[in-house]
Amino acid sequence: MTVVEQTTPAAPAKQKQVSQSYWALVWWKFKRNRIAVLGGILLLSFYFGFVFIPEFLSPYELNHTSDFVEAPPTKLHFIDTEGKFHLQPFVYGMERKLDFKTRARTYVEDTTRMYPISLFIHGDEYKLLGFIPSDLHLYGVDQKANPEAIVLIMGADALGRDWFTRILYGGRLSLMIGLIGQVMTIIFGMTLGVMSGYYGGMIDQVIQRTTEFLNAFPDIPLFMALAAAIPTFWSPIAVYFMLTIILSFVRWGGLARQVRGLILSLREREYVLAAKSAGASDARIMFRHLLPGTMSHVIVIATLAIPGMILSETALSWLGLGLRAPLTSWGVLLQDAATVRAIHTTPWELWTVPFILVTILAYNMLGDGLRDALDPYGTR
Amino acid sequence: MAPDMQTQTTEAKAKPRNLLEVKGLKKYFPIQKGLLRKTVGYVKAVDDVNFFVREGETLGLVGESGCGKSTAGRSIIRLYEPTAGDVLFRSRHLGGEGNGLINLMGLPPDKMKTIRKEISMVFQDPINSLNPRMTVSDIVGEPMFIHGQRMGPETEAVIVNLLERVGLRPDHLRRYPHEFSGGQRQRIGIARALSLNPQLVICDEPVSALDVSIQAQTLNLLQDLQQDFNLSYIFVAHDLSVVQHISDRVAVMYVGKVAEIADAEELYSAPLHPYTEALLSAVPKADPLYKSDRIVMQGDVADPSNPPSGCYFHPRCRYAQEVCKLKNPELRELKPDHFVACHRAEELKLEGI
Amino acid sequence: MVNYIIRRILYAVIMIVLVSFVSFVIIKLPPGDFLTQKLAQLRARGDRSAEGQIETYRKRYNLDKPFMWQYSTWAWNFIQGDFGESFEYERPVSEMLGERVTMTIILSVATLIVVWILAIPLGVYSAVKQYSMGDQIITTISFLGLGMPGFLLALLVLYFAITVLNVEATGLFSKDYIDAPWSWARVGDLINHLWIPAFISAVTGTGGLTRIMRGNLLDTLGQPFVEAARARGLANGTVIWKHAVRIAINPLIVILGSEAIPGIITGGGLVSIVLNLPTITPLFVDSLRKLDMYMAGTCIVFITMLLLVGNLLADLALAWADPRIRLD
Amino acid sequence: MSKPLHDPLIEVKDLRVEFDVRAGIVKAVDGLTLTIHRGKTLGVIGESGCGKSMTARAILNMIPKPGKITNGEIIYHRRMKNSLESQVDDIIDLTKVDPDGKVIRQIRGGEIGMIFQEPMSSLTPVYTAGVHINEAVSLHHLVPLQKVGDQIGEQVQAHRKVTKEESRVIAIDMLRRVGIPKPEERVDNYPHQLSGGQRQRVMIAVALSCEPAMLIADEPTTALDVSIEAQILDIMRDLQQSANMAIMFITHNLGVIASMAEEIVVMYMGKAVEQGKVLEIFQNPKHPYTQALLRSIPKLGKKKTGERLASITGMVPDPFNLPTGCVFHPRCPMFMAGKCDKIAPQWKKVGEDHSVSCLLYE
Repeated sequence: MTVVEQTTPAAPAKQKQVSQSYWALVWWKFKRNRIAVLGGILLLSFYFGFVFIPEFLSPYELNHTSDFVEAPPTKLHFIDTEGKFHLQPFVYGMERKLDFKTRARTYVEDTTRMYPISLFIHGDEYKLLGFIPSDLHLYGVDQKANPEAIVLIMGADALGRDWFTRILYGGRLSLMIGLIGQVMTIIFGMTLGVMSGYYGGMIDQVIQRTTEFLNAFPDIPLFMALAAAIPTFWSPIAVYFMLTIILSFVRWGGLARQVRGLILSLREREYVLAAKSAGASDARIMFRHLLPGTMSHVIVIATLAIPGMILSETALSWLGLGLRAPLTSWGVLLQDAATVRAIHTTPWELWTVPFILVTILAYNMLGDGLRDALDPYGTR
Repeated sequence: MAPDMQTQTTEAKAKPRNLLEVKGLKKYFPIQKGLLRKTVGYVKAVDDVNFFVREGETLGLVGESGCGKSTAGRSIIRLYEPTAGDVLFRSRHLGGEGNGLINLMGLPPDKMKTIRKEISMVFQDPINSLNPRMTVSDIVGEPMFIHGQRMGPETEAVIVNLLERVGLRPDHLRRYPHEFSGGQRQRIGIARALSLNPQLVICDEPVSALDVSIQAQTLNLLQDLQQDFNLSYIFVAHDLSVVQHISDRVAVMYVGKVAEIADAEELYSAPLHPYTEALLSAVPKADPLYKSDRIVMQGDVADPSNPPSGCYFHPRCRYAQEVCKLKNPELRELKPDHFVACHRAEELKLEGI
Repeated sequence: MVNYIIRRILYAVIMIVLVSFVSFVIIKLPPGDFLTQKLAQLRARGDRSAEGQIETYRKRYNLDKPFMWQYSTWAWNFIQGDFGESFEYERPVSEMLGERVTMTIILSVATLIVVWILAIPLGVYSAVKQYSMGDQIITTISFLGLGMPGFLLALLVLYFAITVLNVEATGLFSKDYIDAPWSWARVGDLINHLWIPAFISAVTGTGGLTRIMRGNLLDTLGQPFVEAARARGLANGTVIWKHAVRIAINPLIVILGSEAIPGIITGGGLVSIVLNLPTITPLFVDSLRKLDMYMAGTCIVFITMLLLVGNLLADLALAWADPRIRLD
Repeated sequence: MSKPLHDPLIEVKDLRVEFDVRAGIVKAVDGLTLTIHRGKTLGVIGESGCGKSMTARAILNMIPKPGKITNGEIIYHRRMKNSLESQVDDIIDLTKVDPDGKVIRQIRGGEIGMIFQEPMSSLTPVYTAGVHINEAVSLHHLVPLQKVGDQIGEQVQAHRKVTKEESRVIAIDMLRRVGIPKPEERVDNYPHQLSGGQRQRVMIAVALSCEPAMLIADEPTTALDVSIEAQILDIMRDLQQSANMAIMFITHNLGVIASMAEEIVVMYMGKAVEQGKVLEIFQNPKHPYTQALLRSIPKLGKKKTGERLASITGMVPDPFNLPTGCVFHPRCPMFMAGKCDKIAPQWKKVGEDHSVSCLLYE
């Protein structure tokens, strides 16, 4: 604190010739935090890859079943049996063997058949972004030439579907539910929080009591109870939207309380009084002076809360209370993977876990960096 | 109406008319406790305050922390809705009844908004009083925007003019508050207060947070502007020497009440209230030769939520008698234009500076 | 103080009534109930007397009565210690929950102790040696812990135990001790199993708390009273522990009540499901799926009760730790 | 006592304190030299950011990160308090001692006390007034022998720890001495139960409980009301007289310094620009900055209507980008082109006990 005394006077004014707005300063500070930038880049690429172009990134279509039931990941080779090096990686053909005694399936490589893996290969047809027809895939083996070949970098599930493809497609729902849910939470939470803090009185009382009640409810059990109440016969999409609404419904209370607290303190700031003394309307004070003051806080809270949403979806679906089978989300994938039997027989299905972890880690890295850059508490 | 007013002003040059009269102003903040937020008492921040401001003059409002001087200033323009009292104001835009004064209390919002053009405020904290997300042009232009002027070259010209008037450069227009020093920020605040061409500016401790050298610059600026724009000031501060310097008349407040009001020179040289005397004596003088018998007031400033009986100052007053414990003294005009709230004002011989 | 506790308890009772009522409503929301599911099952098995059996059940569990009657009867009995009967297991709920409540409390308290014992020294070290090598390492690990949800870590631990250690790391007791009466040997067995969930919660819970402790302490170390204490000639350690940490810990107690305890109870619940631990949550999830109404209602009431008691204890602890806070 | 009453206690020589922050290096204190004598009050005056607080912290070797003392020495003429080997004197360079070591910790609080600007936040909120005093007393345990010496045999228990009861007696006694009413009750009060003035008194009681040879007061009354300020200043003066204590009084308030100090150092941008006896400086200021400072404050009771204050033009310079030559030259009314912006001024004696650092006098 004593350092501040030494450094503040008039220092910034002369140094920067170009005026910097608050957000420009934030960006400048944020850029310097490498971990946070890394988190941001990871998230951008995840969202771009999983939400917009999973069809292109995956070698197969989501429901491309095959005979290779519960096959382990196929190994990529660069060196063939004769010790020759290939720049282009290849896979061997796979042969299924059934041990009649133990009733266990095993797969062995047939080194006589070699299938090169190519980039930008034509395969299953799909519609990019829902309307651009295409059959281009980032990688894969040529299906037309070798229909019996398959590449499963993360193994296959009980229907012989490529697990990596399923993870890519599952990311779309899981990532979006966090984002949409959080946007709804912000809308609910901010509106009610601002009203509660600015108007006070009865409105404040009602909103306060409601948030207290939501707080008293243990949140995961509340999710579970609410999710369990979704009728089983609803269409998967309806279930998805219902779940998003539930997620944001349970979470808005906390945000509303924080926004209310901020508004209460901002309301007494002298610049708000100055606007008031100039005759500004309630709407102007709320939207021009109070809300922008809470934005940095809200952004930080929201960024750090999204992983919680994603996890809630994952946990609920994993428990069988959220999204259900025809839909593919990371939680649904976990349902298959997370049994003692599955860990014994198909451990590669746990590949879903690292994807979830990296997403959550990236959000935390980003959020932590944003907190420093936005400096919501105004300590610097 | 306008020419009529002008002739009046010239005639009454000897003694300008009252621009503002505050009568019985009270602001109580409720103290709430418990689950049901039951009101268990009040902080009587402003408790029956009376004073007036003449056209073109500066009234200093001085007192120690918690005496209600800032609350009084803010209650006048209803930033805090007063609990009771009247604030009469001579508006240029709205005609008043009888003596030309209009009561701001209970004025409907649209009319109050008009009044806000004529009374503006300058705040204490050079960091807190400017919205960090707005440029100087937005900040200074905001009052004009609120009152219906759209941003354009014309408005911008006005803003540039204002900035130059307070000693800032036109190229500061697009900058943000954090790029300025404390003194410059205070100038931005002053430019904002002048943007609607007000008659009365309430300055709420405008120099308390500034360094000595910057404080002098700001005080000089305020004085110049008063001349140029024919402004009246209510100058709220705790520094007695600053208040003396800038004020024509001074009101001393103690625990929500006015103890004494008089012409600045008279108040400082011949105070009538023991609190004024003690306060003046307590101020450290920037003169090592000055050795006086300091009157050291004992104890702390009374608690406005639980003030003592009778005269609030009696527990710390060295002249206190029985009557002071029992009766609350009225503010009365002992000499022309010299008001005091003390039972013993006539008999006491008090020393000024 | 006593007044405050009484008021808080009253408040908690109101909350529990509300929560239990709302959960009953929610359980009743989906079409059908436990019996319709059961009927479908019996029919599928080709049981001829299905309809009759269902009718008996309906009578036995008062499912033919109106909703309000069901709720108020259950609530009235609940107060007297009768939590109703589980449809699924056809046993009194109290019998099934008894030990699980104890286990939940033991597990939560154990988690809490582990997390605090780790997080506070780590946070203090991290703040005092800000930007040092140690701080960087702790920060990185905290991030990993923050990003690691308990149930996923539990899955990974399970995977590791199965594939590498070749043991099944589930449950809280070995087979021999599951239904055995309490004895020292059983306690030993419990402790032997407890370390896995304790490890998981240590990894997942410590990260966040360490970060918070670090931030709080950094704020506190900048406070004038810390400088004043140092100017009094106190040793560095005394300044940090007696003055700074003592203050920086108070917000942690607030978090304990508002976030940590709920996090441990519910997050620990998910871990319990993976590891098949005998706590309340697995039973609760199961009863929700099966629409086992009285069981689910009782579970949620117990979970809420644990939360509210935890909250109250945290508030009392805060009032004890911080003289500025007055409870009235 | 045979020892001289007013010999030098602290000599600061060419002290430099620098902060290495991201935007560059800030010279918080830049070549400061001053002497503090036993039993006397030295006033340090200057505007915010002039380095006066850093000087105080440097004396206690408590420069906050990322600052450090880069040059100079602070000579402390230590006089052991009445320990058994009481006549041992010692000369210590405070810049050289380990900032967390035993020596400096004995000096902090025990021999040099300090009070701060913020009475609101200088006391740890969870401990009572008594705890704060006890802490200091039990650390510097030689002190109680003076205080309770008449009750217990002084010789025998020279190094004995103070018991709890004794410590409490001392605490109550100290609170009484700084004028806190009902000290028996206040000793058990937490800081939030005390008013601002009372908290500052507790701080003074803590600082004085070990009878230090010197008290550093860093803007001790800035946050207080005038009536309370007057009380606190009175207490400090009384205590100084009774204990022959040196005071380093830091403030920006010229009024306070005029009534407290015997000698004054005027600081600007980390440098001392003028020093001397208080009367000299107030009546015959030499440096244009001091002159301007004195003219820029409104004087109580000397009002002429419409009078303008003499103000210092311009603003405090950017600490990363200090002016060349004399740091004050861009704001100086006596600026001499080609000289002030080129040559750094040296100290010049302009009277007995009065020197100035300005090219006008060279």
